[in-house]
Amino acid sequence: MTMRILTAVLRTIRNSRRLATGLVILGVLVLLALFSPLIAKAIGGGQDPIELAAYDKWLVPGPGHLLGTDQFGRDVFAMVVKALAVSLQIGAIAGVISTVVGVIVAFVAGYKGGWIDGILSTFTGILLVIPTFPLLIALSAYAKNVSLFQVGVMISIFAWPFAAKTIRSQVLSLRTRPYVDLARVSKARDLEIITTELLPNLLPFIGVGFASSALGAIFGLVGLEIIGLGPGGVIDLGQIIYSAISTGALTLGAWPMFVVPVGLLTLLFAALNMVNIGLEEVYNPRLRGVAGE
Amino acid sequence: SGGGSYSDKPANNNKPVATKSIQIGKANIPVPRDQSVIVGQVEYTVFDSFNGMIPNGSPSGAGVELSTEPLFYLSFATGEMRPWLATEYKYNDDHTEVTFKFDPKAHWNDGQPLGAADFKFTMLLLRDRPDLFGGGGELKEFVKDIEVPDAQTAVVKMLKPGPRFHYNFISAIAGPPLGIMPEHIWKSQDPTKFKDNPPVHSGPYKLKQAIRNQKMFIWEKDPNYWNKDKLDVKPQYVVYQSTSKQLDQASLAFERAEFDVGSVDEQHAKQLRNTGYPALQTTQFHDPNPRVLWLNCDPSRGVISEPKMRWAINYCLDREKIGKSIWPVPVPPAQYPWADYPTNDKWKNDELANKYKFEFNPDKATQLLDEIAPKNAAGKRTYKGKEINLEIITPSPVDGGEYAIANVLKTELAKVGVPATLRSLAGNVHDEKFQRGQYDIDSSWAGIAIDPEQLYSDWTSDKYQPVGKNAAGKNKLRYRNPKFDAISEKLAQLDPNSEEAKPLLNQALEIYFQDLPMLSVIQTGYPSYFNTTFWKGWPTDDDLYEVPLNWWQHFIFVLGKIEPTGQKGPA
Amino acid sequence: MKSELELRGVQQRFHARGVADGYVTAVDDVSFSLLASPPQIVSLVGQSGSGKSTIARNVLGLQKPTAGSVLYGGKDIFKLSRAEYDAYRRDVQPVFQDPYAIFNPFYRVDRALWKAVKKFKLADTRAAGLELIEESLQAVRLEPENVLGRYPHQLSGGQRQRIMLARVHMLRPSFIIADEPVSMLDAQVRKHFLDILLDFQREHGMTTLFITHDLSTVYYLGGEVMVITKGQIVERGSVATVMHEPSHPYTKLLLDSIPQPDPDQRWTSRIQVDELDHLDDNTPADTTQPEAPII
Amino acid sequence: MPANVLEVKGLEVVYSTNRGDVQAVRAIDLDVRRGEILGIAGESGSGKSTLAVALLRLLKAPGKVTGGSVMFHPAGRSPVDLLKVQGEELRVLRWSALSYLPQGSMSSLNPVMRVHDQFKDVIVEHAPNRKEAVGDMIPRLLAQVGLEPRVARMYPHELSGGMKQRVLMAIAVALEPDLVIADEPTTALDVTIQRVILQSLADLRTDFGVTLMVISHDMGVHAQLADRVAVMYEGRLVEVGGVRQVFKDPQDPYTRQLIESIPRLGRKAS
Amino acid sequence: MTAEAPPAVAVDKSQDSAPVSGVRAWLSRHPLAAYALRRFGLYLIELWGALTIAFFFFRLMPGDPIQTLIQTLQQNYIYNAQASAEIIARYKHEFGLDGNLLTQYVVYMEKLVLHGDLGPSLINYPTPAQTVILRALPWTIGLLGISSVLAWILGVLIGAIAGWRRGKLGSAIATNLSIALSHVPYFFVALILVYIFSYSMGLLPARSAYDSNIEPAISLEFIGSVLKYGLLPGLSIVVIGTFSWILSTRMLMVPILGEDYLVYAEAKGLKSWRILTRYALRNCYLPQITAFGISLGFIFNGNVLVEQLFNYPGLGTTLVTAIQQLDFNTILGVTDMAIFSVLTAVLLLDLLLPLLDPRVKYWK
Ligand SMILES: Nc1ncnc2c1ncn2[C@@H]1O[C@H](COP(=O)(O)OP(=O)(O)OP(=O)(O)O)[C@@H](O)[C@H]1O
Ligand SMILES: Nc1ncnc2c1ncn2[C@@H]1O[C@H](COP(=O)(O)OP(=O)(O)OP(=O)(O)O)[C@@H](O)[C@H]1O
Ligand SMILES: [Mg+2]
Ligand SMILES: [Mg+2]
Repeated sequence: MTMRILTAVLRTIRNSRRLATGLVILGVLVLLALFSPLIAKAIGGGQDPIELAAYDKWLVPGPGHLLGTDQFGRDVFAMVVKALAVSLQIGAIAGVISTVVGVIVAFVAGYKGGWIDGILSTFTGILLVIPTFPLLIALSAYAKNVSLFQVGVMISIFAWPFAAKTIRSQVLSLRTRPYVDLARVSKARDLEIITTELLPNLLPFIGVGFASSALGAIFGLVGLEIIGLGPGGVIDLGQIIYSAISTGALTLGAWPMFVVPVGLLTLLFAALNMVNIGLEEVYNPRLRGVAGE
Repeated sequence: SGGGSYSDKPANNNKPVATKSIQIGKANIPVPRDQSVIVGQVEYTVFDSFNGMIPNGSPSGAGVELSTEPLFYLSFATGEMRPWLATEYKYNDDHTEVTFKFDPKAHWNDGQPLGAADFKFTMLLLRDRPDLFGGGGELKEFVKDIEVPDAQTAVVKMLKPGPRFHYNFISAIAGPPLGIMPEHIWKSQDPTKFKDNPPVHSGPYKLKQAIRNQKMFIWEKDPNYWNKDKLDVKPQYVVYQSTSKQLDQASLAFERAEFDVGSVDEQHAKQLRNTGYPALQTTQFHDPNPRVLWLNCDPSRGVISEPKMRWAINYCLDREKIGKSIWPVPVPPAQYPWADYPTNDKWKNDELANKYKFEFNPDKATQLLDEIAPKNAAGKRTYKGKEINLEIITPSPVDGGEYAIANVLKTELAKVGVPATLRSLAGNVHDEKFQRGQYDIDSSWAGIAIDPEQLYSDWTSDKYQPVGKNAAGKNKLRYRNPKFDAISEKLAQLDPNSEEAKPLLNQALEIYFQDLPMLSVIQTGYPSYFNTTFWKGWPTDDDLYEVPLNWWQHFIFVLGKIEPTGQKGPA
Repeated sequence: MKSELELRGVQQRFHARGVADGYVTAVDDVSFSLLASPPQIVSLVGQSGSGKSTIARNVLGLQKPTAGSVLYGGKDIFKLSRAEYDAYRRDVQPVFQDPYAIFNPFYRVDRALWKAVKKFKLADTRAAGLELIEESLQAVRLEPENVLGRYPHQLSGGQRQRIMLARVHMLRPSFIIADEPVSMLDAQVRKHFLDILLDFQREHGMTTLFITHDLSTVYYLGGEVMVITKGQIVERGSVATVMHEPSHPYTKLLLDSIPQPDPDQRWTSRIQVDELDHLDDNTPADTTQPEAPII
Repeated sequence: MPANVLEVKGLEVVYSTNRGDVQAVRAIDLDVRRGEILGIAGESGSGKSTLAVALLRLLKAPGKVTGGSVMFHPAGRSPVDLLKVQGEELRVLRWSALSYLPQGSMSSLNPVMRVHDQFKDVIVEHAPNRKEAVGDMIPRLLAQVGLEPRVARMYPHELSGGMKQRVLMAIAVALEPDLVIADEPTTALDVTIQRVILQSLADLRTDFGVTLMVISHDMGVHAQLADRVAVMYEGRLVEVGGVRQVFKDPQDPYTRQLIESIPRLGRKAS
Repeated sequence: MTAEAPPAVAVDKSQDSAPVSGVRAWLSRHPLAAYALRRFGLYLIELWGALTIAFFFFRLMPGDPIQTLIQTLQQNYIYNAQASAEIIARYKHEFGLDGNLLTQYVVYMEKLVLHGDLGPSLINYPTPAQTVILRALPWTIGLLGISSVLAWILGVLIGAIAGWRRGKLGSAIATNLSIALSHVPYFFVALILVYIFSYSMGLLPARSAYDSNIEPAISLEFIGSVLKYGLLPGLSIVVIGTFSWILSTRMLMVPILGEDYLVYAEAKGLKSWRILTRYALRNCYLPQITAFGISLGFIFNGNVLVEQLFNYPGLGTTLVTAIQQLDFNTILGVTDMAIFSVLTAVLLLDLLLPLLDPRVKYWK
């Protein structure tokens, strides 16, 4: 099964340049994030380069500090690299949780149908229209000391209905496919049909759901931080950008503090978007060969 | 490393190196620019109400300060106490009676006389209406009755000795705790509903206009001001306006002389100075609140309730570094929990300060920690068998100074084996936790005190509340020490300047140093920024004729001293 | 008794708002039975939308009829015990209409065969299973090496349909329910396919319910035929009788409409158009609405 | 007026795929005579549709015409090579001279436009002088294919497959083109409706004198409708001849095989 | 048509030809009315559900909000007096926080439904929250409404063209830009615009909503000023909004391109522009209308920071202020408002779409 998925993945990648590009960019970003502790160490040379007052403040970029230092004398390059890791983490956490919940709800609702579907769909519909920002605040007030993970969970609470909604409509259309009937006359059980027949075909939609939840979470985090309810002790890309904005770093000439994290985020979005579009191209035969630019 | 700091050299290449002339921008105000002082301020939410007795019933920092007056002004800069609405106060010998004399010239800005009757009306209203802000409380505790023998004399009869009762009417930094209200206006009103708009106050300015959508208040000079002889303010208008949320935008507005006061931050100010901007004047202002760490003394919080732990934390504080690199401007370290104004010097005791020397010394911290919180097999410090972990909170945003202080401490604590979590909490979320004692260390500021006993009186056992219950603005430290209680109680009955008070104050200070319920970290320097394009004569470091020197109530004295430069506003 | 599949007064209605009484009746009081022995081929013909596929789904237990019952060995198939259900599943197997959608595009085509082997415990070892599969593929005249390991989109429609046949060949059910198995195939492949079905009947004793709208294939297969229109069976009998002496006007119309592949037998009469026009029936209107993306 | 509407010479079409090029149409020579119904037969994948779209210049990537010429002789205009005309010239030629009857039962009509507007489109575009007459033209054209005037006000999804196909037929002849190319006009329809459509197609020729090129894999259709039949096999034209000749006396072995393999009533499996 | 079989009971009923009740018969004869009725019922359920969830979310906040609130306010005024029991009791009542949760809920809903009353605001006590919100609403609708609509129109148009002319350079640029930028938050762009147009060039104001020299009135001068001040914040929403609509429209457009009716339109010899607008675009803008309705909700969410950045006196700024002061009635009010407007918009669209798009079945 895993082998098969792997080969299927490879096959799809081969079929779309956009998908491949997206994955490569994503891969590079993840690698950068994975090695961030090492990079920070190398920059600091024994000292923690993002400790407050590690260096003089507002140093211009130079050989010692590739991107200069910020208003607290932290090395911006080290900050950015570490922040990238945090942003990726929150995206991954929220993406995974909301996708998993969304997929489960979507499958239960879409496959079972009837009143279960009625209730679940109405509930998802309700959650969808509640603006999340105020509720996030209420929620973060609950948690005593929010960790990155908890923030991820909180954001997911409001993100899953999106995934659930799109995937449910797909399940509805897929469950009447002849191959589902074939599975049924081959004595497959509901759960088996869901996991082996429907799930793989929904990968692109799940991928889209994952990507948008992940992006949502990365920005949700910025929002929380701006109102002071972010997770303690970590810096993420949004926070650096926000800090660059509020200190007016751009006019001070400290452009790397703004441009580099914005660039990284944009790259991340672009990569995720490319993966999404690529997946859709590959899976949607109508788009195949048509969508390519 | 590096090629120096950004603001060392002109950062914006499209700008000339030294601007000798100022590009005057068009300020967004509806009154003549050259007759106005424009003060850059933060956010306002209330524009149509000036009733301070209900929640958000009145805007703050919006210039209301220019139209309200205390009975007395106290300048921290000079130590001078200026009688204002009142000409004097006088206690009887056992401090159970205090007499206020009002200035016979005083009248409200609607022309009605201002005097003892208004005073009595206000005090009794607040004493008897505990559902009003400022109501109940001190007044209920102290005021038995108020006699008004003549229109200018009010005699407060007290239930118990109250040598500090007049503090309630002094404007020291902010407004006085209790202001007085015109009886003829309020008598017939429901104080929980009345908006008092436009406000009938006294003061050199009257409200001209409050523009909600512009977040702007325009105050106009009152031609009939009662105290014109003593104070003749120069600007015809004072405009309080929200500035841009981005510092670069805000400082650009300053650079274009769209603001006279505020609206620039230190980093951008530095840049302006370096580019030769001629109209920026920076004056240092010490906040009367030093930055402090509140330490929770409640035993249920574990190791933090140990004085030795608090000393260990003290040894982990690198005050020099914080003062030099963390705070936006260089500031001195603090040892006393009050500001380093000359006025306050009389409360100091160098002998004690030397005995309990504050120094950055992680080794000493380690020693103390090993005594009370030895490491367990896993190498973690434990207290009473439990691994320790401190919870640090702060109301400051993550890019704020107090957060940074806490962050530095957290790093140092980690080095001596004390893990800690640090969270910045928004306004009320913070206050909730703080009041309920759900924290170990809170990085914020001390309260303003005219004398130390004002601080101490909040820290006594009778104000103690267990963790989880709201300490209601008092003993948030959850500090309990019977010896300290006794001294504080005696001090409360005494004039702080009296001879008897002196030894008691020293005793209290020594207990404070031993137990360290609150750790002063640095004296807080806030630079104030003035633009000299339209107005000159602002307070300077050399001639600091007034504190606080910008938008607070004392600002009227600044407005009385400045002069127009003759610069005309843009068309 | 076990070897009988019987429909008794089967009725299937669907919600359809917009229709006068809120329902369409796709299958209306249909009764017939299929016998396992002697093996037979029973065809069900009717135009599009007449309810053929719905009957197939009822028989296969994929859709519970709203009234009436489908009996297998005398018992309602929706009330079978576990063991009986297993037997029923084993004995009644489909060949579906659309060779393109019958395979899950995500998997190789072998999976459909392997799944049958595993679920119905046709073989104990992998090798035995593979042998079985190859044998069945050969039986439907497919080269195993041309098929195994391929993805559905790499095979032609005819090949795919034949894999479904191979599956049936492997399972050897008593009943094959074949819903328009040849409508998408071209003439040659179609003939080929029909021959295999006939083989199955003859050599493996399978009974087939053959559903089609194409009378010429019915004719080719022979056996029994039922003509259905608007959910009702209007005529039944042996192919020869029905084809040569149709009694119901609808059957006659159907027969008349087949274009004879002979230029000398061109139609001479015209048929009236309005008798065929129904504004609201057949051609399932395409409901495929692209899902609005969420921004 | 030349006797041939269309003269195809050496037409070649290639689809490039990632597994190499597919020669879908190979060196086809074919004449279409004015006023005839020419049937194109052949099994699935033999290149019938490719030929049609190439002639109509609707070939999309990865398909490419790699050779040949297609001379088109519209009445009252000078002959053109259909493979060479471009842009505006091609656009003008379309519909007024060369129209198309797609296998449209499902999806060739714009689902969000009323039938009326889809008629009007072509008329406004190609015969602006007849704009005023649209109101009369449409019911007349619809009646021609046996539809009531109210059909004009309907949306495609309100029509049955057979009705849609007839609407398409009416649109195809709206401007009395020289040649109509019909690709599998009846494949998705029921036999009964198919018969009606075939009748109407024959009527079109009688009433409008258009030349029809009808593509179908159903030999029965050709037998019923065509004057001449061309048989394709693997992209080649293996036989062209009068309908009777092709059916009764097929020359090419493939044609013979094709005709033999048709299951037909009256010939049971042995 | 739905896939499930009707319950057996229903079948039996119609079989013994018992007279169907009048209303049901009428409804089955008027499917549009039946649909509208059902849809409206669902709307009410969703509205109620969403309002209820929002209410309980806020009320289940830990601690005692009113106590904290008063405490904070007192500190603001440097009143050192202890919050008296009277103050607390008084404001608990004022803010609808006395009694158990269920009573609070009933009281809240009753006031909301019967009087449209959201309770007093805190940021501007004792002004009712609805007044505070309504005061800010016109600005938000003006700024965000107009720019969102503009973004939608531009995005759908450009997206359609980008899909239509796929393979061309311009289309590739638009597509790839959209891919990169469609998820960038508005305020990033706002910042850059401010930096360029306001900071560097000094062309446009970056603060407030109109020139304070001008009295608000229906005058050309005032409107001009509002437009000038709204240009930068509006533009930042338009830019990013457009990108994301481009992307989604293009995604809808591309599969349409393969549709037979487009090939047919081409064969008809129609002009390219006509095919694009009358054939392709008309088939893909309808789902985008629904999407727009749903996206309305995010106006309340996502653009908060833009308003904040420009000190714009709209709902976003109000929301942030309310959040900072934990003004629950106002936060909840804004939330309720967002819920109400999104649900209503979607309801209206659902009722209107069957009229606009002949394909949409109203019994979907
Ligand atoms: N799941 C369903 N929901 C609602 N209506 C249905 C459903 N399935 C079938 N129908 C309706 O029932 C009727 C019979 O459909 P069925 O698919 O059985 O016809 P058919 O004879 O198989 O047609 P075809 O030859 O086109 O396959 C049609 O009117 C159809 O629209
Ligand atoms: N887009 C394409 N890419 C690659 N090959 C194609 C493409 N379209 C058609 N072909 C190939 O070209 C050949 C001819 O296809 P065409 O569609 O013309 O056949 P046809 O005779 O119309 O068949 P049918 O009767 O099935 O419609 C086939 O082998 C087909 O696989
Ligand atoms: Mg069917
Ligand atoms: Mg074809």
